[in-house]
Parts: sequence; C-alpha cells; structure tokens
Amino acid sequence: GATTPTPAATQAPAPATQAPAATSAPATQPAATQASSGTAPDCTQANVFCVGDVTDVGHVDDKSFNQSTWEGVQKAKTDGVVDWAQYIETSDSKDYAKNIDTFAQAGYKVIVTTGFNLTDPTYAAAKQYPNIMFIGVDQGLQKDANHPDWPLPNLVGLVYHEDQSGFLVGALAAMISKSHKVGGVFGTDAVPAVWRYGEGYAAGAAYEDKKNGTTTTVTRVYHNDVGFDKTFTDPDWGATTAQSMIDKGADIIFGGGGITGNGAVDKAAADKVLAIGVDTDQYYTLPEADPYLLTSAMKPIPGPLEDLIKLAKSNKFPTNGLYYGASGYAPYHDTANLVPANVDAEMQALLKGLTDGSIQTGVSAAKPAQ
Amino acid sequence: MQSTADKGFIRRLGQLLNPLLVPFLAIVTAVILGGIIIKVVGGDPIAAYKGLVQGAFGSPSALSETAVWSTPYIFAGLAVALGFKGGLFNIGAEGQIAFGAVAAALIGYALPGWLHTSIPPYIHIPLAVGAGILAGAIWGGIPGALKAYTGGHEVINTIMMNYIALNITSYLLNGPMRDPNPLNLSARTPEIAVSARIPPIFDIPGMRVHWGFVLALLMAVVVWWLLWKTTLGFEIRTVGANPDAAKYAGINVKWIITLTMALSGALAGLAGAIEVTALNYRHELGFSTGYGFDAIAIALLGKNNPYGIILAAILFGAMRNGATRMQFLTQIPIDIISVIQALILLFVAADAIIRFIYRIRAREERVVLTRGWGG
Amino acid sequence: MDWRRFAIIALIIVVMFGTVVLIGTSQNSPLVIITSMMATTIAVATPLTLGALSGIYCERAGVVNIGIEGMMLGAAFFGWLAAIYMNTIFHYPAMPSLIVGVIAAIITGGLFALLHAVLSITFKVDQIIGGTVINILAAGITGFLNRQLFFGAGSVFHGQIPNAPGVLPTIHIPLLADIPTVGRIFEQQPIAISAILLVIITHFVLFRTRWGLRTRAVGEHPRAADTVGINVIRMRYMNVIIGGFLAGLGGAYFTLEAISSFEANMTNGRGFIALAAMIFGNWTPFGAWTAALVFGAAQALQINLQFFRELIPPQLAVLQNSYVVGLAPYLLTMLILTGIIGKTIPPAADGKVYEK
Amino acid sequence: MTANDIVLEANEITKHFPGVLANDHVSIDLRKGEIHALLGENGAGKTTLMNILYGLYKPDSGQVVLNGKSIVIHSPKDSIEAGIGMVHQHFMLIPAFSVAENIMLGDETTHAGVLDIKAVSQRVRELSHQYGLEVDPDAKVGQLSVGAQQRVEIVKTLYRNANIIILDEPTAVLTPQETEDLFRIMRQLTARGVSIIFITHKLKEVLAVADRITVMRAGRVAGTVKPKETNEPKLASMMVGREVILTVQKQPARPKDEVLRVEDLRVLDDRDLEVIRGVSFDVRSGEIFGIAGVQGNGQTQLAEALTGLRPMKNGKVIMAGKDVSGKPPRPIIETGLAHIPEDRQRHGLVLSYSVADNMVLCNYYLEPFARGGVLQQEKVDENARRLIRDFDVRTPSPYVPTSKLSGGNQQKVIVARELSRPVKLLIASQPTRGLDVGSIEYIHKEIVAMRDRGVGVLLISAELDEIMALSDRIAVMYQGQIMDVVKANEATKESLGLLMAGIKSSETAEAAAPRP
Ligand SMILES: Nc1ncnc2c1ncn2[C@@H]1O[C@H](COP(=O)(O)OP(=O)(O)OP(=O)(O)O)[C@@H](O)[C@H]1O
Ligand SMILES: Nc1ncnc2c1ncn2[C@@H]1O[C@H](COP(=O)(O)OP(=O)(O)OP(=O)(O)O)[C@@H](O)[C@H]1O
Ligand SMILES: [Mg+2]
Ligand SMILES: [Mg+2]
Repeated sequence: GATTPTPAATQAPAPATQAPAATSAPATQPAATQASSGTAPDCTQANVFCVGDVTDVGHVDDKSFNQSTWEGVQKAKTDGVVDWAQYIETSDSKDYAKNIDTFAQAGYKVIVTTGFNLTDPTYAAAKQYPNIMFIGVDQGLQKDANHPDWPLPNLVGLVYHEDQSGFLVGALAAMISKSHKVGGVFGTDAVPAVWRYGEGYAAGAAYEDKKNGTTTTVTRVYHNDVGFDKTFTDPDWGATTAQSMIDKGADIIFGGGGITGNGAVDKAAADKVLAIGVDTDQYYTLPEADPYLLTSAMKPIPGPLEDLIKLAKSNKFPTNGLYYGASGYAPYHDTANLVPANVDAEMQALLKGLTDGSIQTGVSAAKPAQ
Repeated sequence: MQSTADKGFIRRLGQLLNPLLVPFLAIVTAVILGGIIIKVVGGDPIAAYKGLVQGAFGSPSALSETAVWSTPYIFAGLAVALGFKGGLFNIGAEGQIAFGAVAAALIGYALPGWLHTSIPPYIHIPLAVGAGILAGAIWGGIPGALKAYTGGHEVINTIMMNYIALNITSYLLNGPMRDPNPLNLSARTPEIAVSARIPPIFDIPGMRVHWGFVLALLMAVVVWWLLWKTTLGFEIRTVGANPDAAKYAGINVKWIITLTMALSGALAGLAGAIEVTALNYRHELGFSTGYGFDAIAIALLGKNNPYGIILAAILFGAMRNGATRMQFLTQIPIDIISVIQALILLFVAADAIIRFIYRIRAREERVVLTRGWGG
Repeated sequence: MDWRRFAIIALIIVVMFGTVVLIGTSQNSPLVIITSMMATTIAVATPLTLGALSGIYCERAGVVNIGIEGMMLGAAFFGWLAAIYMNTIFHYPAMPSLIVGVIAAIITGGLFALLHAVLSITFKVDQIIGGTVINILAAGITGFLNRQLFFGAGSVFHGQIPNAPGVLPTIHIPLLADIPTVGRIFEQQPIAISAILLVIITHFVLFRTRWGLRTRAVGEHPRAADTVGINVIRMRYMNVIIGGFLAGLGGAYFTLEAISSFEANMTNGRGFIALAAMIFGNWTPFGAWTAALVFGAAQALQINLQFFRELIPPQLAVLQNSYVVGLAPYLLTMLILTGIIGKTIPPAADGKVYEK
Repeated sequence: MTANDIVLEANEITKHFPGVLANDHVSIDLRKGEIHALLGENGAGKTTLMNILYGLYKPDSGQVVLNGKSIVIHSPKDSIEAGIGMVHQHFMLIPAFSVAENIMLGDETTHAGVLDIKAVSQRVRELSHQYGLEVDPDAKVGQLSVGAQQRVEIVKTLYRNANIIILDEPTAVLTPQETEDLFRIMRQLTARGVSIIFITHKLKEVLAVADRITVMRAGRVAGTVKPKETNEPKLASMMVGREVILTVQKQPARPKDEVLRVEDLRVLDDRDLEVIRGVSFDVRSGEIFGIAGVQGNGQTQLAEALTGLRPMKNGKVIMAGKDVSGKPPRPIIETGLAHIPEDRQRHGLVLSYSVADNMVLCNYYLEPFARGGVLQQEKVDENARRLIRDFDVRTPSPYVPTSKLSGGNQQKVIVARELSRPVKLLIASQPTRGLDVGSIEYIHKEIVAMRDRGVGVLLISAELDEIMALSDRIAVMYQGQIMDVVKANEATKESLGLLMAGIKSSETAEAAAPRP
C-alpha cells in the first residue's frame, strides 16, 4: 500500500535515543495521560479548533491504543495545533454512534475514533457530517457493499502494517536468541492487528533463520478463551503463559496484546529473560521491565495522528481514505550492548526493505476463518 | 374526627408507598455518597449530575437512548426476578443473553438462505426472536435441570455456563458464523436480513427507541400475571417458598425448578434477541458485558416486582446513558456510575441501614434465596 | 476427603499432563514438559487455593460467601496501591514496599469480609445477595479509583505511570530447588508457598483445635452451640474475617506476586472457580487444594496445547481449537457439582441466618 | 421448709414477644433435691421461662435468685457456671459430631490448644457408669436413637457439674419403658442432691414423678400443688381454665371395604438404610387403624412412602382399589387421600402464604379455585372464610401469613384443609404433637367424625394414649417391622409397651433392655 513514512519510521533504527518515538515519549508521558483541564471553549465558533476522541469499549488509560490515540490528540494540543481536546469513553458498543454524535453536535472540527469496531459508525457519521473531519484509528476501509461511497473526503483510516513490526522484532529475536527458542504471548487472534503481530513475528524469525541457517522455534499463544473484553486485560494469564515458555527454554518473550502482553513482559523481566514490548516504546510504560526490554514492536500512533490533525486543520486532509502510520521497532535502550553492530545493521536493512516493499512479510490481513 | 380521617388516609398512602420508600431513600443516599466521592476526587458533583440528567432525559433523543438502554435491563431484570420467586438465583443471564443474541442473529441472517426465499417480516421477526428465547431457555434450563435432578447448585452452574457460552460464542463468531465478507476483520455475524429487523417506533434519524421497549413493558405485565394470577405462578412461588410443602401438595418440584430456570433464561435470551433484531442487526463479540450482573441489582432494587423492575431498569438505563454526557462535560470517569449502582444495591439489600438512617419501622418479610449449596 | 475422590483427581491430572507429553515430546523432553506444567499448575492454583480456604472458613461457620471474587479484586488493588505509595511517594525500597502491600491486601480482604459479616450476620441480608453486593462494589470502587488516582484531574501521580516495586522474589527451597529441571518446581514465590502451608494449617485448626470444633459447631447447629455458651455471632464474625484475610492474600497474588500492575476486573472470575474448588473439595482444605490443582492443570493443558499447536496430530485437531479446550475447567466444575464424583455435604447451617 | 434449701428462685419474671405476653410476673422456686414439674398448655410460657433461667432470653423485668443471692444471667455461659443445665424440648446435639465432641463442646479439654478427645471420652464413661446412663462416647450422634440422644443430653449437663437440671418435655418422644428408665435416672439424680425442673403435657407422668407441680396458663402461674392433693381432671382444668373431656367418646367402628392395602413394603431412609423392612397391613373404610411405636422406628418413612413423598424400594400399595405403588404425590392425592403430615411447618404449610392460600395448597389447580390455569382468588378466599368458621381457626383474617398463627392454629389450618376434602383415606401422622389438651380434644373429635363418615383412617402416633383412645385396631412398629396387630379393646398399655420395645409377648421381660 501507499506508505507515508514519518520521522518515527526513518529514524527509529538509529541506535541510542534519536528516535522521536523515544525522545518524544518521556516528554509526552506526563501530559499524555492528563485529561483536559480548564473549561471548554465554544467549539461551534469557526475559529475554535476542537478535536474529540471516542474510545473503543474501554478506557483512555488502557496503556494500549486507546491511550496512544489520546496521547496523540493531547500532543497536538500541547504543540498548539488544537485549541481544545476532549475524549468520551465508550462503555458499550451500542453507544458508538451516540458518542460520536455528542462531539458532532458540539461543533468539534475533527473527531478521532479508536479501533476497528468503530469503522461503520464512523463511516456513517462521516456521511452525516460532511464538514467534520473523521480519523479512524485502525480502521482499514475499502469500497464495498456496506461502504459504497468510500473513500469520503472527510474520512481517513489510520492503519499500520503490524505484520512488519512483528516481522522486525521476530527477526531480531531470532538473531539474538541463544536457545533458539522464542515465545510470543498475545491477545485474541480474532483481532486482526494482533494476528498480524503474531504471524509477522514468526515470519521475521523464519526469514532470519533462512538467512543464517539457524532454526528458531517460535511459539505463539493467543488468549482466546476469555471474553473479548478480558482478552487484552488478563496480565496474570500473560505472566503464567510467559513463565511456561521460559520453563521450556525460551529466552526471548514478545508480549503482544495490551495488558495481557504487559504481564508477559513483566514476568520475563522478573525472570531476567529478554522481553519485547508492543505498540509504543514500552521502555516508558513498563519501567520495571527496562533492564530486560530488548525493543518494542512499534505502531506509533501519536506522531501520525498529530500529522493527520495538522493536515485536517490546513485543509490538506488525505482524500484516498487511508493513511499508513510507519511500522518500526523501538531503540534497544538498556539492552543496546546485547545487540552486535551487524545485527543492528541487518535490522535497519530490514526496516528499509519492508518500508520500500522490497521485503514482504507474507502475512494475511486477518486470521483466515476456521 | 376530621384529623383521624386524615391520619387514616395518610396511613393508607404510607402503606401504598412503603414498598417504594426504602428503594427511593437508598437511591438518594447512594447519589449523595457518590457526590461526596466526586467532590473528594476534585470533581464538581452538581455539574456531574446535571450532565447525567441532561444526557438521560435532556432531549427527545436522550429519552430515546435511555429507553434503548433500559430495554435489555427490563428483560434481564425480569429474568433474575422470576428465578428469585422460584427460589433460584440465576447469575447466568449474561450467558443466556449472549446465546439468545447468537440464535436470533443466526435465524436473522441465515434462514432466508436455507429456505432459498425471502420471508415476510411478520414471520421472520417472530422466528428470529423465538430462536433467541429458545436458546436462552435451553441455556437457563440446563442449570435448572442440574439443580433439580442432581442438586448441583445453580449459582456456580450458571456462572460456569456464562464462561461456556462465552467460549462457544467466541468460537462461532470466529468460525462458522463469522461474517464471510472478506473485508470483515472482526469476530461478528453478518447483518440480519431486513425482514428480521424490528423497526424503530418513530422513523426519525437519531431516535433509535424501538418496539422492543414496548415489548419489554408488556413482558413485565405478563410476568406479573403469570406469577400472581396463574396456577403455574402459584406452583413456582410455592416451590420457591417451601419446596417440601410444594412436594407434599403434589407439585412436581423438579420439573418446576427446571421450568423456572428455563423461563428465566428465556427472558434473558429475549433480551439478547431484541438487541440483535431491533438495535445492532448483528451479534458481535464483546457486546452485552455486565448486563447479567446489573440485572441482579435491578431485580433486587425492584424488589422482584415486575413493575418495580421497570422503574429500576429505567433508572439504570438512564444512568448508563447519561454517563456519556456527564463525562463529556466534566471528564469524570464513567466508573463512578458503577460505584453509585453498587451503593444503591448495598442499601437496598441491607435496607436495615436505610431504615436506621431514616428511622423507618422494619417490615417482617425478607428476601431469602440461600438454600446452601447442597441443592 | 475420600480416596475415590483423590484417585479421580489424580487421574484427571495425569490425563491432562499425559496428553501434552505425548504431543510435545518431539520438541521437549517429557520431564521438561511435566515440570513446566506443574509450575503453571501451582501458579494458577495459588489464588484458587487461597480463595477456597477463605470460603471454607466462612462456610464452616455457616456463612455462604460468594463475595470472594470481589474481596480478591479489592485486595489486589489496594495492596498494589499501598506498595506503590510506599515505593513512589515515600521512597521505601522495593522489598518493604511489597511487604506493606501484602499486609494492606490482607487487611482489605478483612474489611470487605467485615462488610459481608455486617450485612449477612448483623443485618441478616441473604448471604448470596451480600456476596453479590461485595462483588459489584469491589469492581466499581477499584475501577473508579484505579482510574481516578492514576489518570486525569486530581490524580495523585499526575498521570505518571508510577514505578511499581516489582513482584515478590522467588524463594529457592534449598536442595530440592537444585535438582536439575525438576528443581524448577521448588522455586516458588512466597504467596504460592504460604498457600500450601495454609492448607495444612487450616486442616489442623479445623479438625484438631477448640477453635475448629466451635467453628464447625456454629456452622452445623448454631443454636446448639449457643446453648453451651458459645458466642455464635462472634464466631461467625471472626471466621468470616479470617476468610477475608485469606481472600486478601489471594488478591495480593495478582498484583504483588504474579505481576506488578493492576487492571480492572483482573481476577476474571477466579473467585467463583475458587468456590467451585471448595465445594468439589467437600469443604475440606486438602480437598479444596487438590481441586484447585485440577483447575491449574486444566489451564496448563490449554496453554501447552497452543504451545505445541503445530505438533497436534490431525485426528486430535479439536485440541487445536483453544475455545474448545477452554471449556474444560468449566465443564469439569459442573460435572463435579452433579455429585457423580461423590456427593458433597455442606455444613448443615450453611447460609442460614441465625436468630436467637 | 427453710429458705436455705431453696436453690433456685424466679421472682416476678415478665417477658414480652411481638404480640404475646409469654411470661406475666411468673414466680416459682426450686428446692434442693426435688423434682418440680411444670405443666401448661402450648404457649403457656414454660419454655420461655426456662430459656430465661438458662440465659437464652433476657426477662423484661423480674430477677433470678440462686442460693439466696440474686444473680443476672446474660447467656448460657453464666447459667452453666451457676450450675444450671438444660435438656431442651428440641435436642441441642450436632448429628455430624461424635458423642464426646458434643459433650465437650463449649467446655473443651485441650493440650496447648489441641483437643484431648481421650480425656473427655474417659470422663464420659465415668459419668455414664456413675449414673447408669449408658452412652458410647465415640458413636456419631446422628446414628443414635432418640432415647440415647436424650441420655447424651443429660450426660452433657452432668459433665458441666450441673446441680440444677431443666428437662423440657423429655418424655414426648420416649416409650413407656424408656420413660420409666428416665424417671429412674431422675430419682437417682435427686438422691445425689440434684434438683430438677420437669416440663411435660402428660398429667399421669406428673403425678407419678413430681414432688411439686406448678401449672402455668397464658403466661401466668395458675397455682402450685402437691401430687397427692390433686388428680388429672383437676390439673387439666387448671391448665386450660375449663372442664376438659379427657376421654374420646366413640361408637364401635363399622368397617366396610378395604381402602388401603400395603404388601411387603420396603423403604430406604436418607442414609440408604432400609428402615421399613417388609411391612404389610390393610385399612378398611370406617375404621381407625393406629400405628404405635417409638419415634424413629420407621413411622415417618412409612407415611412418606404411602403418600408418595419418598420412593419405595419394593412392595405394593393399593389405595381405594388403585395400585399407587411408587406414584408421585398428586395421583395418590387424587385417588382420595388426605394427609396430616408429621412436620406441620416443613410439609404442611407455606408459612409465608396467607391462611387462604394454604387452605387450597393441595387443590388450587382444580375447579372452582382455578379455571384454565388461571386462579380464581375470590373462590379461594370464600373457601377460606368457610373453613375458618367451620373449624374455628383463631386468625385475624384469611389473609394473614400462617407464620403469624400459633402452633395449634397452624395445625388447625392443615386439619381444616385435609378434612374438608372428599376423601376415602386419611393418613394422620402425629396429629396432636406438641398441642395442648384443648386442641387435642378438638382434633380427636374431628378424626372420629371422619371415621364415622366412612373414611378409612391410618393414625400414626408416638402417643400411646392417643393411639389407644382413637384406634379400632392397633399395629405396633419396631425397627421397620410390624410386631403385631391387636384389637384396641384387647390391648393394654403394658402389652403395647413391650411390643414397642421389640419384645414379643412370648419372650421374657429380661430382654427389655433399651436398644444400644
Ligand atoms: N422467640 C419467640 N418470639 C416470639 N414469640 C415467642 C418466641 N418464643 C415463644 N414465643 C411465644 O411465647 C409464648 C410462650 O411460648 P413457650 O414456648 O414458652 O410456650 P410453651 O409453654 O413452651 O408451649 P409448648 O408447650 O408448646 O412448648 C407463645 O405464645 C410463643 O408463641
Ligand atoms: N417465633 C415467633 N415469632 C413471632 N411471634 C410468634 C412466634 N411464635 C409465636 N408467636 C406469636 O405468639 C402467639 C402464640 O403462639 P403459640 O404457638 O405459642 O400459641 P400457642 O399458645 O402454642 O397456641 P396453640 O395452643 O394453639 O399452639 C402466636 O399468635 C404468634 O403470633
Ligand atoms: Mg405452641
Ligand atoms: Mg415449650
């Protein structure tokens, strides 16, 4: 697909801390999780640029993409792009439309909706309010029976190649692992992004195996046996699963599924085993794991999201309906000394290859129906 | 003379309102405490509650949304209450709702295909909703039968059935029943046929309140009639009040227990079926989380009285619905609603506390459900 | 705890382990698999065991407690919170912070139990309703505070993700822990170890001591206990609160031993499974413990089957479906409750309000 | 009599319960080594007074004097320390515990917190030897006969060195022999200086064993008399406040065709032990067939099996010509059965229901009370008003919950319901248990009237007097079997007593030892 590289993408490979993903993180952290304070201006005024964020069922402090999205909106506000930012947390899927509407009625100029589940409500709202710009995070739309008028001039889906991020960290894991056993603990594979992370992880490892004539066993366990609402918020399960992998000799654990994954990363670190984070650079979200955090498979939302908001403000909103955020991997931070120069070089090559399309992950968009 | 007449009148009025008095005071107390909590954590209770009320009743569409929210609460609340009347504690509404939804969705989207023909709404809707009711009845009937014939306690069993329903639904929505549309990336069924959709009451955009709400109100009347006016109701209540006496009186206790749980499940299944056929037009993983537990609170708040349950359900629906606006205006986390609801339940359950605070005479009878675990 | 029951439990566990060993043997040695599955089993069983023991104290004294879920959730939160306060605000080192956390968790459990006691003993609220209140209340409060404290206006930590003091350290049981591979089983964290010790202690207390005799008397026939001068109300209060302490310790496992963070509703229904374990175990400590192990084994099975997904032979393809495998513990529970594995007999006055 | 041999004294005790004045300025005293009988109809306030002396209830006013010193008893703990022991109307034993555990409970011997069962068992053996109360400390109480359980209760008080023992209706559940045994023990105790308060409804016993008799009526003391100064009719009228006919008038029965035939019936109890071991008998219309026997010899299970409440293991039950073996209750009821259950509150009534609803408990689904599955409330209320009038049930209205009614009136609700239905067979289990002479008199009249209307009556009762007063034929049950069937006019209390103790007239009386 048409990729729009962002700073995060091009600079992430640079070792140490040049990556905005990295440097920006500590800066945004304190502000990021703050709710708006002060009183709302009258967003209906043409000159007042208000941005609203409707979360998926869940909370803006979920240490996962609901939070990253809100961080992006906040970032835009702190950078002065936005006059007023506000969020509404969805408590039940039946409220999606209502929550979007609440912002629309209040005259917000840009409405960000988070998560694949809001695809249809967002599309509907975009048609209903042609003058409001809509950004759908993780909402990869195409023209089809249900969305005949796609692409809409006021609707953009912010999407990622999670399989590429997964591919990168998988490759790294294969190159670093001593036991050539690596594990991945994920939320339910019913969520496409999760599936792409997981399978990309395996693909990346296989790619390097082929290259170096190694054979790395990549075990992936998805948390499918609980409710949709629980699968990303069951750290205890994540920890237990990671433990079980470590017991069987895995020496790198990829925690890929919101808080469930965090459990795995924490557990690995507690057992002094290398861990790989997900979505954001978890060096900043899981401090207790820092000494053993090898890297994180990144789909940095704040940067691209802010870019989109800027474009919306300057009426240069993309019209092709999709906007690809860069995939990447986070700096090694405290574990940099474990990554030999040649491995790092290979990683940068891989990122480049994936970005320009010369390397394909071969991972399908979603888990094929059983 | 005159004054005594007044006294008599006031006493009669008191008797009339007494059942409502304690729940009302419980709500008031909970709301006050909730306000204090908001204040403590640095929010503005007045603004918050203003937002809450606005969001729930402030506009026609707000009212409509409140009704939409209340609908499943009424059904589920009735389900739990019916169980209570039969001496059974159905914590499984959650799973029964999910199964009702799955079944309704299946009939909703698949039946025309199976029959290779389109079906008129007046047939398709009843079939879809009926399927939901049946599914719920089965899902409730199983723990009922287990209780009746093996003594396995329904509290644990219905909870287990929730998890089982969850796994099976996940499996179905990721596999056989998954929306085949290649662009669909989430675990959900296809949309149900138009002929299976219950229409909204007003066809005004943004007014989603549908005939399911009316059906819910009717169902409350039906349940009341069933319990208090029919021999079956007499049998259910007798088994609930004293199973031994019921057996002595020639009532088939095992069957009534099974039937009661099945009916309870059917009502819960109906809740799910209506959500699918009248609102979402498909079933999706992650839908209906927590209805089952809210339903318990609603049944207790409504004192297991169908009409009380309508009021309780509307209250809860209004809170959930108004929460959005409250958060939008004040950024106070929606979770405060759960706290307030828990407090309401607390005070309703332990009405002695309320009676103590407000110095109200105690009443004699008390809800008793616990039969120990043996059965 | 009759032998038939033990045999059946042993059989179930052996079958579960065996399946995985057969499937995974080409990738890991049986010893490694069994060891790791045992480790998982013990880890998963820890909160279940503590929850079940909590239930045993309450119900042996005649108070049904389905609020264990809520008690554990509340304890998990406030224990974790206390640890973070110590560590981040008062800058204590990790270890003391964690200990304070555990104590806080235990106290929290006790306080929730006190509420349950007040409701069901003093106010004579139906005990199942009392428990339900606890569950809903705990979910609401923890969800709200977790949010309010760490996020948004008025949050204590100004939106900083506080630096949690990590988890309780692993204890290497001397000698045993040094055995190659198998030794892994004897590297356990404090709460897991104390859970097993508490099983033994509880058994002793219930069946060998005055306290136990009186507790059981109060649960079997409170009026009889009353007529020999035993203070029924006091005994019930004490045991419910002791139960709360145990549930609290179980809660601490989630945020201070398993991992170092709290999530809304992170107990995910384990409190109810614990109840099932208690019933399966026929209200005896060892019975409940073994039952908890079965649930642990079931989860170990599930994880490991996904682990060896590729190796599962086609004729067992059903095992590849984690949803199907996921049913195991729940179906098992229901099967147990039917009593086909031996009838369980609750204390005679369990769940009955005592009126003088 | 000098004041100093008065060991216990209750002065002007008053106790209110919601709606009841249970004790109204009651004063009684107990002398060292005497048996002081307390007599009075149901609800007269006997148990309440004793519960106050024992510290289970607090009196509203009045005080308790022990050995001349006024004491305050807050709880059983205090009374136990004061040397007062009580054997309750309903035993206070834990079936799941062993005898030793039951006895030590609340007064445990421990070593470093650990129970010392051995020491306790030893002590129990000593006591039982000393007073000739045989109990096995290691037996499970649940397995013991009622008589044995009572001995355990008495040992329990002795274990606590009680020198004042309260026995609340101890004989209600004993055979004549067991009763004699109990009296022997009581005399033994008094000989050792123990003082006993002995509560009963049975006038004969009082006259037989008591040194003094205090009669209570409606919460007041109606008077205290010596046995030699009074007789049964006098006591009865003191109790009830009017003349009472103690004997039942009835014409000789005119039995017609058979309404119940039972062939080789075998039934298991809850512990799967065979408690009915091959019972056969028949009941004819127009006769009262009495089944005598000590509690726990299978009468309960017999009634339950015949009425379909309990599955039968084997055998045949023919009711009014229909084979109803193993049928559930409803079809059996519909063949024309009326059943007065043994446990009125457990089986007979839904206490939370109104009197009216309880009065249609068995036929709510039939015309005219229901049409097409819909209840006809006005018909139900009508029916209630009629029965309340006809059977003179003392209730404020048909709509009050039966839980508010007195024991006897609760029983009357059941009797009214069962006797007002057109039936061929009446099974009455312990129809007058725990009721006062007034109520008993009434219910007996009704049962006889039923017989004379040509209904067959199966009367199951542990009250030998009742059986003998009502029955035309008497069967005696012992350990699940029928020892013998005799004509009422040929039976004597002694012969029946022996049969009840399991001794066929052929055997010698030496074998008449109480069962282990
Ligand atoms: N706990 C109680 N609450 C309310 N009323 C009670 C209670 N206990 C007894 N009563 C009432 O007090 C009165 C005296 O009861 P009590 O048990 O002393 O009578 P009794 O003489 O023992 O009768 P019985 O011969 O049936 O045992 C009765 O009216 C009874 O219903
Ligand atoms: N447990 C109780 N709680 C409250 N009130 C009670 C209780 N037991 C009895 N009563 C009240 O005491 C009154 C008398 O009850 P009780 O059963 O002692 O009467 P009684 O004298 O035994 O009558 P009867 O001789 O017909 O059995 C009843 O009307 C009832 O309202
Ligand atoms: Mg009475
Ligand atoms: Mg009495």
